[in-house]
Amino acid sequence: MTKISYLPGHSGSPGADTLPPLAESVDYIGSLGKPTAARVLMDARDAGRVAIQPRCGVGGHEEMKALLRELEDQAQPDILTLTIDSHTRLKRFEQALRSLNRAPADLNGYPLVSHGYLRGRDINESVTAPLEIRHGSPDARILFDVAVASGITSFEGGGISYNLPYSKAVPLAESLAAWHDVDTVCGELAGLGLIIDRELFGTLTAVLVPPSISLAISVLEAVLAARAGVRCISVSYPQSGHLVQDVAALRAIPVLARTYLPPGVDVHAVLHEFMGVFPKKRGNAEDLIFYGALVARLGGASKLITKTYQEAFGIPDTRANVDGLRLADRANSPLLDFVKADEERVADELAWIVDEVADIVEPVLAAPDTMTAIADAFAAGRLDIPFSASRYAKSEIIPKRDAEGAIRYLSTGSLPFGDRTRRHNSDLLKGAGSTGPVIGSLLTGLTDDINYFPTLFREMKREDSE
Amino acid sequence: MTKISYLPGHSGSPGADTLPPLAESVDYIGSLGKPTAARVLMDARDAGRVAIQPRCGVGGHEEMKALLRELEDQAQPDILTLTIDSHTRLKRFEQALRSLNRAPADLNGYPLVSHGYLRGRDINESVTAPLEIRHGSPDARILFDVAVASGITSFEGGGISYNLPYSKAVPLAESLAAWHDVDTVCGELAGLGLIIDRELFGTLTAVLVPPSISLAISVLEAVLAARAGVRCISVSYPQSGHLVQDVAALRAIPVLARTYLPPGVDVHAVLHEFMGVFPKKRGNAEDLIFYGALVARLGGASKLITKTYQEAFGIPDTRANVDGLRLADRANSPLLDFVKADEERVADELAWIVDEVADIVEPVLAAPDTMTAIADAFAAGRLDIPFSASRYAKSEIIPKRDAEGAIRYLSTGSLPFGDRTRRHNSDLLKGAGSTGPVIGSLLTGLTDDINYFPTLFREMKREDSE
Amino acid sequence: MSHSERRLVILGVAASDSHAVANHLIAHALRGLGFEVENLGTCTPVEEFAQACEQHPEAEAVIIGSLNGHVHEDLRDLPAAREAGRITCPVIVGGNLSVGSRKDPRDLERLHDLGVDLILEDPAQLLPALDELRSDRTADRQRLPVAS
Amino acid sequence: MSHSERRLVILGVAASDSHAVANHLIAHALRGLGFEVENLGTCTPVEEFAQACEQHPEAEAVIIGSLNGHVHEDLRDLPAAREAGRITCPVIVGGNLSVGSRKDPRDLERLHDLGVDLILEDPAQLLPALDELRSDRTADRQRLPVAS
Ligand code: B12
Ligand code: B12
Repeated sequence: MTKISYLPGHSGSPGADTLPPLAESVDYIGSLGKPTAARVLMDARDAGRVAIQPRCGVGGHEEMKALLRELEDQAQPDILTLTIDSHTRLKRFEQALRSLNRAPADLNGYPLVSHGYLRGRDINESVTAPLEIRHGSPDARILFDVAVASGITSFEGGGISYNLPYSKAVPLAESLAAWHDVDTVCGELAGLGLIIDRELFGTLTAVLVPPSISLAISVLEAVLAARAGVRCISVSYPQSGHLVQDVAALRAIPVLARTYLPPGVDVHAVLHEFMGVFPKKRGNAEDLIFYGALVARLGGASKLITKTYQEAFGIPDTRANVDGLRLADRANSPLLDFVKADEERVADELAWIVDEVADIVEPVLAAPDTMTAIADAFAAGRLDIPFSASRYAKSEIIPKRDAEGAIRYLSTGSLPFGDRTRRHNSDLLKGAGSTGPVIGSLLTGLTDDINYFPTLFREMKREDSE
Repeated sequence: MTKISYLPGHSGSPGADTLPPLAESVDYIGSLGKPTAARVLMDARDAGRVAIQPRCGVGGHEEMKALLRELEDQAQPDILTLTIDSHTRLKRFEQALRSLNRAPADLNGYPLVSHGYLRGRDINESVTAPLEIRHGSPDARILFDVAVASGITSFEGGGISYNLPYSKAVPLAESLAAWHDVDTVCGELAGLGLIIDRELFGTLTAVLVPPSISLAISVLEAVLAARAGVRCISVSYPQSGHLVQDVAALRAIPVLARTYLPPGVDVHAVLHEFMGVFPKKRGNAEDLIFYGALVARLGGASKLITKTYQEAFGIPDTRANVDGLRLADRANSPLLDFVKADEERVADELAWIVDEVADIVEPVLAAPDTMTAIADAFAAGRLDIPFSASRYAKSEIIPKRDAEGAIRYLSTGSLPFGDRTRRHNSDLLKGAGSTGPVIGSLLTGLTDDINYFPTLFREMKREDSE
Repeated sequence: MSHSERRLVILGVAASDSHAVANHLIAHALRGLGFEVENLGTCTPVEEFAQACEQHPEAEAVIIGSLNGHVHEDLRDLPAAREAGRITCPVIVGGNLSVGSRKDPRDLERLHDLGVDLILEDPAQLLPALDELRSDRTADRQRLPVAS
Repeated sequence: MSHSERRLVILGVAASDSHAVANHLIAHALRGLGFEVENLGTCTPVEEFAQACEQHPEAEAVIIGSLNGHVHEDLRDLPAAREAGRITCPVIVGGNLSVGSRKDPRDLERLHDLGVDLILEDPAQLLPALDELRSDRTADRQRLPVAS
């Protein structure tokens, strides 16, 4: 890994040509006088509150600094984000640099590699909260090195979760190997006394992802990360929109961690506020934002990644981002202790989720080489995700919302589910007005499920009601 | 009443010299093409949502118009407010006019009488929501006439609730008579086909008002109003800050209406968001705003009057007012159906409240002349409020928060409570660490209770912990 | 302060203002400290303060609260009452001294211009302020403007 | 459209963009309408579209989705591919066509400048648009720019 870790910078990167040695970066982080992301997460969990974090990234350096400062000034998020642009994610550094030079506002994120680690440090020093890099890179090694050199203590992604939703033609073996390298450096850093928080992107393709798919893939990535030496793992889960299901899924995370991970690893549950099609009307979007935050609280999440009322339209402006953070933070109110989920139903749902995850992951973990087993399982459909961006997942499984809105499996594809699970899912879908996988109605049913919230808020009519 | 109804304008009022006949104003209101406040309240109740209304009033006419337009544009409140300045409330029209001419920004509300009804109509026409006049006038007759001529369909106040908290030396007999005149004109207007919503100011002195005091006084005012012909009565109740108590108090309103009012009167429960000492930190103030709105929903209120995060500092700017409205409206979210109060405790609390109210109001209603009986009862302390601004209430009762924060009676003064009620109150206070009415500790205890929310949010230390 | 000496203050809330709570508490607290408090309560015009001063020439101070933002208009007659020699003791004002949630220090200056001697934020400042005013007075035998 | 005639379109998502959902649904829907859909999926550079055109000279249109705001940079090579005669059929673009939540119509003009023929908002507009483009083509036997 040392070879990769100090890869010479790519052409055009103003500051990345020679990255400092790891130990220097560890010292630098110590000198910053701010907590690591891992520490912030631990403190939040101890205090029983949900740490709040925005999504945010713009192309220009000064613009990025101004954005973070304003977010911090106006909304005091616990952790800040550098969202990386789509070119950099796919190692299209040349395109990133061209946009940066010509029209930085055309970039949908901050091209950290192009800016280089000195600018990364400059950003780090201009805010008091620790930073996380949020991206979507099948191969994030260069980006990771620049991030560490920038003194950034949290890094999102994983060999499955940052491949399948984010690229078309990167074989899983490649992305798993690249992320193994990242995780190995995290292990080295832990040896040097610096714990990097590694968030796994359980959100996947974000749209109608069944909880057991999200959690199963996170379990596999977490096992790999822990083996490589990672000591702090955040398992993110995308809000489905169904209260009991979401609370159960979040609470399943510590249960799964106890089952599948060694004890020395600190695991946090993270909720990603609804990642699918957002309602357009501001009030409706805000209802959903608050609801998500409340779900995070009820599910015992350590952290919440927020959305904004502009979600349906495009990358939000700063003001909207501030408003989203503030609104979400209201769910941390001490006045809301009386708000409870239905504990019995949560326990029941949790048991089913844990069983489904076991069905999915245990055959893979039983194989001698986990990385190979993962790639093979995806090729065979024994692991799968809906709406894959990549050729390397089959997207055979068909999700469907039940009558109450929870996400179930209309078809379990080639997932290695037992009869019990299969029956449970089809029982649950009985009330959902599903006529089975007939092609036309399947599409309208799917579209309705995708547009669940705009429909719930009556911004749209159900297609199948026409 | 016709004499008073068309009182010649006072000196200096630009537009009020000759008010139009009632019938003309009724026609005018019909021509506005907007619903009355009474209709908006009915629709909200039918739709199961809480109508939202700001407090807002500034001195200048154009400034007032701009304020309302911006509130409507940004936050779409269901009903808008003209808050009247303190001079006008006390018929200090000369002082109001002087400030208006010299420094309108020095006024803490809109001096409608000084501006005159033509400007009132101009305001009415510039927004689509109906308007309410919110003030605090022991004798509101002139203001009411100008309001009706302005086409305003909701008018707050009452002979007790707009006297005792709002003036020092107006005998109750006078204010009751003045408000009888207002209510009588409402009856006339109902005869002409226009229902005026008459909101009673159950908030009273706002600080540590026991629910049964607030509701008892509203019952008495409501009985008088209904007798005078009022057909739509909003009973407002000030959030105490204790969930079960507040939900029970709001739900007691329809119960009390069925017991004490004739069936033809439409009665709405209205929550005034916490009216006491507000927390100073924005996030804490916002927590309280949202909590109040949730309480209104759980209590089945037809309407909520909002606060802003600037409450502790002064009259809010427009932006803060918009933010308060938007935040409160989130509690109307369809996603929060799962949030419930503890129904058993609410039912228990409600029964006690209704009993206490009965103890207080029934002796008064049994007397031959209700208005005289009210004035006599206040003189004797059989009716009472804490922290009276007026000499005509004894303020003998001493409120105290119990261990959970609900407002109880530490001393019931001369209220005609039975032993059962008295015992219940002292039982409830047993856990509250109260050492009985020793003067020094009484004051610190009271101060802690007044500063309940700043203390809860740790903006302040408890005085009695020093 | 020793319990033998008699100290009296005149307390009240400005003319257009009915906020009673702080007034109740301040009266209680000063009485607890041994003061005699002539509490005129809420909605008290300058004229009433002047009358109380005439009745109580021994008053150490007139203490006026104002919360509703109208203090300037409400104290409009203070210069006249001063000039006429009807209010000779120091005038202390406290509360929320302008309309709006952003405060401009010029609004406090305007109060000094009206003849207010001392502007306090916290009722806890009253006792030390009264003590200081009294020692100033005994020293100078005349009213001194005191900066806030 | 009669079921006998064969109609083929080339579909894909722009080079830096991995948003797959609309792409899946549009492919389904067009197939449901009887089209043959050569779906290149997400992250498809102009070069890949050009190759597909060469393989399928009968293609009625290239339909490109872009959600992530990068469409201009992602279609940067389109003019060259056009000039080289590698993409001759109409190019239709839809999705979220700039970064940010307030949209500037000039960003659509910039797309036309790159050689995009038609910009659509709603996938439901695809069928009528394809029909119209085809009748234009049969009429003129040449590609016409079509305003959006
Ligand atoms: C309770 C309350 C009421 C009650 C008062 C009941 C009663 N009779 O007492 C009711 C509901 C009736 C009411 C009415 C009005 N109120 Co009011 N009210 C409040 C509220 C919520 C709490 C005040 C209170 O009792 N606090 C507890 C006591 C102990 O503290 P305090 O009064 O804040 O005083 C502290 C200091 O100011 C200081 N202090 C006070 N007096 C003095 C005097 C001296 C000498 C000293 C040294 C210090 C001092 O010490 C106290 C302790 O720290 C405040 C907002 C808040 N603070 O949260 C608004 C507030 C004071 N009210 C306000 C207003 C404007 C009104 C109205 C004019 C209505 C309107 N336009 O909105 C009317 C007044 C009508 C009139 N004629 O005056 C504004 C003042 C605005 C401004 N200055 O810009 C406030 C700030 C609310 C707001 N944000 O708009 N109100
Ligand atoms: C799901 C989702 C994701 C998933 C995608 C999973 C996957 N592989 O498909 C994940 C989480 C991976 C993701 C990632 C990113 N996303 Co995204 N994502 C969304 C989200 C929430 C829903 C998109 C969706 O699936 N909708 C359902 C489908 C059916 O509808 P649609 O895609 O909106 O398309 C409609 C129209 O645009 C149109 N349409 C679409 N394509 C075409 C094509 C043609 C020819 C026609 C005619 C019409 C058309 O028809 C559809 C139906 O009306 C949207 C926000 C939203 N809408 O609520 C953001 C959004 C599209 N994403 C956005 C961004 C920026 C990203 C990222 C770059 C991360 C970032 N910087 O924030 C990465 C992309 C990385 C990359 N390399 O591209 C932005 C785009 C911003 C902008 N343009 O200003 C959005 C708007 C979110 C936001 N507000 O910031 N995303």
